[in-house]
Amino acid sequence: MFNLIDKLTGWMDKMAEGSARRMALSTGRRSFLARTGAVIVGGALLPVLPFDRTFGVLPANAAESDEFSCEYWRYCALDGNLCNSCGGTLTQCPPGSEASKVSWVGTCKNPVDGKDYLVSYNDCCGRSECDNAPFCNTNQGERPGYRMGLHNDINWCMANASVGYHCTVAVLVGLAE
Amino acid sequence: MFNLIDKLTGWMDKMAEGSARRMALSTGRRSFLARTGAVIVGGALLPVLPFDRTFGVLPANAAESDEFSCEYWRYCALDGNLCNSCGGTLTQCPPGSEASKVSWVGTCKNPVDGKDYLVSYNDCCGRSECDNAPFCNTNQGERPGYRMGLHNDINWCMANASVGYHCTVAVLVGLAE
Amino acid sequence: MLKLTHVAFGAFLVAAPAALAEDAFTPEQVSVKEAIDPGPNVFVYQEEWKGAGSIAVFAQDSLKLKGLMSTGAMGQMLVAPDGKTAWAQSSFLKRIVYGPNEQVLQTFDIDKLTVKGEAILPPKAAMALGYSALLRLSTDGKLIFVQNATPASSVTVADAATGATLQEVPTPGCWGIYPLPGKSGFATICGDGTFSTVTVSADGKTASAEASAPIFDPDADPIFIEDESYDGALYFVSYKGVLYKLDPSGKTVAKLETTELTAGVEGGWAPGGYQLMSIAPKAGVLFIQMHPDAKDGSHKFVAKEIWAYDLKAKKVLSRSKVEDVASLVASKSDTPLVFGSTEVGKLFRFETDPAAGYALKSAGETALTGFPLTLDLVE
Amino acid sequence: MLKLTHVAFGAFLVAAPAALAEDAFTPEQVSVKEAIDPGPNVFVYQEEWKGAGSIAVFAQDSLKLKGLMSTGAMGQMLVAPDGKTAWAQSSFLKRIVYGPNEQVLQTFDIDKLTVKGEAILPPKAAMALGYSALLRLSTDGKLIFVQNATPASSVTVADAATGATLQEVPTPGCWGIYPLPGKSGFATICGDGTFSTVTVSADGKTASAEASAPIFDPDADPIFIEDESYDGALYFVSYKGVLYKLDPSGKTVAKLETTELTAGVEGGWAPGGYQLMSIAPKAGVLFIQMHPDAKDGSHKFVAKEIWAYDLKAKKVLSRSKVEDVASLVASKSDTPLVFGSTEVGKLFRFETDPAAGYALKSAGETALTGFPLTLDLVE
Repeated sequence: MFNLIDKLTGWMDKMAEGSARRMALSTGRRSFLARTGAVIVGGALLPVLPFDRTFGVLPANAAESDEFSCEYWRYCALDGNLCNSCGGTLTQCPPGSEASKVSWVGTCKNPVDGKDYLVSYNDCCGRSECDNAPFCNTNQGERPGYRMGLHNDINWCMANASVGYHCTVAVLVGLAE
Repeated sequence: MFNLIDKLTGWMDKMAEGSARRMALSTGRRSFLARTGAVIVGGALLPVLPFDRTFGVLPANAAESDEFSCEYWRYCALDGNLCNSCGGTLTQCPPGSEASKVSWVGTCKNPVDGKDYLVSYNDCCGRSECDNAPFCNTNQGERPGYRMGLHNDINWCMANASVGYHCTVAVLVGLAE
Repeated sequence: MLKLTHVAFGAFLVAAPAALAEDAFTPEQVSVKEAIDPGPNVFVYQEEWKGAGSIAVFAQDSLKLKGLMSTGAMGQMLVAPDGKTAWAQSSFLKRIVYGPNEQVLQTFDIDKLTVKGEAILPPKAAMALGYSALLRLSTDGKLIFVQNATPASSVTVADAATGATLQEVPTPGCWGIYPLPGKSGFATICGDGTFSTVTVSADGKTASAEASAPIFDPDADPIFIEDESYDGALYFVSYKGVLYKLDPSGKTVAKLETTELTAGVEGGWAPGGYQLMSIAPKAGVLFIQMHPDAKDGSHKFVAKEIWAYDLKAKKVLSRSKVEDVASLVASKSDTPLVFGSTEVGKLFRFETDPAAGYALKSAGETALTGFPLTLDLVE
Repeated sequence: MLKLTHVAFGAFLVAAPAALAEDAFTPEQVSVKEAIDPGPNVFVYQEEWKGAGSIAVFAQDSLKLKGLMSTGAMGQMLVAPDGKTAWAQSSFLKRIVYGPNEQVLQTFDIDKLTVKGEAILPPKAAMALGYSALLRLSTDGKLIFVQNATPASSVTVADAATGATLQEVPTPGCWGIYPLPGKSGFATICGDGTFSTVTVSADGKTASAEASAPIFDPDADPIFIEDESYDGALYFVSYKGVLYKLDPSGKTVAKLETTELTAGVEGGWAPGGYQLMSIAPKAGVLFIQMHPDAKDGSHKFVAKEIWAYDLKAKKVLSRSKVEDVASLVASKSDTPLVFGSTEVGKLFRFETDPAAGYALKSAGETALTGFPLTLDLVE
């Protein structure tokens, strides 16, 4: 069953090598992470952030400052129901649910300071979908499942004990310089 | 746990007695059933049809002849999704589902012949609610659960092996003379 | 190994984000809110027929959603008078809509929105639209009563603390559970127009029943199963708008008085809907959903107006136009709030004006899901 | 006893209704329709996230609903090329939205809409929005491939006849299943812009993989995972509208050609949606969902137009305005039909006009439920 492993490991090595080449201009792991968004996974490297930011810069507007609106700046790659409209907050799951153990990541520009932030979108789990709350579907930098860390068409409660999808929070975990 | 049975049997006897009194003017079981709508249940009598038909007579119109409309005459006490819009027919459950073993009953006037028919509303069971189909909620002669045979706010798949509610058919089972 | 490392990748982002930035940015941490915000709540049971229903908890003042407690399908909710504990009876089929059905009594901690416990019920519980009379707490808070239908009617008596089933009381031909004041047990409405008073022993394990004299005519003018308790009396209303004031405290239920709500009113108005009335006790006012041009079969019509009826003066104080309200509940405060749900997913908040006969004025609206026909509130 | 007699009461009405009437009235009998009506079908997977999803079967000509096959939550559907068998992969949690998860591969008899069998899968199957590339049948029809995510990616190989799991193939960093023509196995898209060709042994129990040369740039212009096969080639499209024509038949996937769909077109048009394209093979035409003013993050925008693109002439034949189409499928006939679903519950039927560049014209509409993002059809 695992006669694939050799070849796959070869492929992952190759990918890691490619990422390492891209890493050459940075000075350390932190900068590398912030710049390319790649994350070290068991010794291999998976790209988790797009570095092609050729699309336009968002103008600041009221909705971008309203965390109960799908236009709020942190939600630039959020696909789901807003936890802050379901008993939670921007970064807290509603009482009684569980935060997902794994998450996808977006890169969103804060219209106030003009900086790009890494946003971890954690699903909250083990309760029924909170479709009382607004459902947002934004996809800046979103990629299909072959870039899993950027993919939002999947249930990120997948690694939890109770996988029922409840809602999604948007947690600032880093700066993408 | 069953020290109630004596008293309850007493109560049911009393109810049967009352029904029997109402039955006095009829000549036999069939007439009795058609007239009062009561049904013999294990020796006791439960009223299952209203005999108070003081509300108005329905005018014939197009919708009353359209079996895909909630206004169709047979649906005068139907609460549910129409099976004929979900792969079944007026009297057939959709393939793959099961007809309910028990049912509630309405009395509906056929605008064509002007007669009142007894309509057995059977739920079809064991599939997800067919909310692709129209949802109808009509309640002529409908009564709360203390007249269970006339009650439609309950899942009549309750006595089946698979109790999932799928849709509802309307089956002519008698004439209410 | 691959699996573990990939899981670690996600966990890594959450656990060690500080490493990501070079400047003074302080990363946030994902967490779970421990408890709902304080303040009085409105509870709405969002029933589902092909999936998980939920008890939604809203702030009375803002209608802000405080969270959901998830149940199975085709269920009923029950909220303790102190607002700290809730129960739900619902169905969990092996394949959601087919296969063996496990009917479960869940106990919830409302503050934390957690499942405190669950107990398996006899597989007979009524799978019905939401009606508060189908899942009840005894007056002393020690017993849960579950309405069964096979379609034969019976009531499962369970221990409120553990959920354990204590007995099943046959209630043939009767429906609805109305806890008796001052003793253990319940009254139930019977198909011949009587009530049955079921007294349950202190340990919950035995019961005896006594039928009342005829109270209403189930053929000519049946009563809704929605009840309200006020000033020691139990109130029901009939399809045609007759208000029944009953005394449930004796050996059998006794009729104290009937009043015609619509006496002297033109337009063929009648009560309609599901949880169609609620009494604001301090005001002594009954709020009730009404629709015009009533006819056979209109008894579930949504409200075109909500009437405020003075129970002492026996007169309609005000009539407020509303849109599509199917169920309502009133608060117990001096100036009652009224919350109404629609079949299609809205929760309305109304303030009332005592100076205007407790007329309703719109004061908020939010979204509901499922079939939201049961409401409750605790102040 | 009470229970039995009451059940008998209902059965009595059905079994002995003839006794109810005195004149010549012939009572009807309730029954179950044995099979769906013949004729070509459209299948729509109506996904649910807190309850039972379903595969809905519609007549291609009338859009009449022929019935539903119920699944669990967060599932995927698969229809055999002969239109006789369907499969679904979905999740059944003990408490619908919490508790242990049983992931099940159901096998359905489409004619009878019955569950022919079910098999328990390794509890890793992707719980994703509907994408046909996440649940696939091998070209010889003998194996089922299930996309897993933990979030590490792997593929469960199951016996199509029994549902039994044969092996789990790790596919780290890759996603989507594209059955290989002429041999057992599948290709998959990898995060570095290559494809991996996974060859599965005849008994389904072992596998080997080979990576292709780089095919696309996942950073600059990623491809959607929706594929179409035509004339031996495998087609994909990128976010920016580049059509990739690939050869999946060799040891590794090879790039044959790329074309810019939007070359020379003003307005910033780009492909968007979920199941966003479909090839009508006799016409040699690709139907693809397009939206204007494309930007980062617009790749799931619903279609404002559906374009008909001639694969041989490499040009856009027609552009038809549509409303909110999120997924589509085209029939294989000379004059193709196109069926499109919206995120909010509509199924559209379009006829095409070969004389007008296969322009679409509306020819029917019906209701959908859930998240209806996967469509299939069999003629």
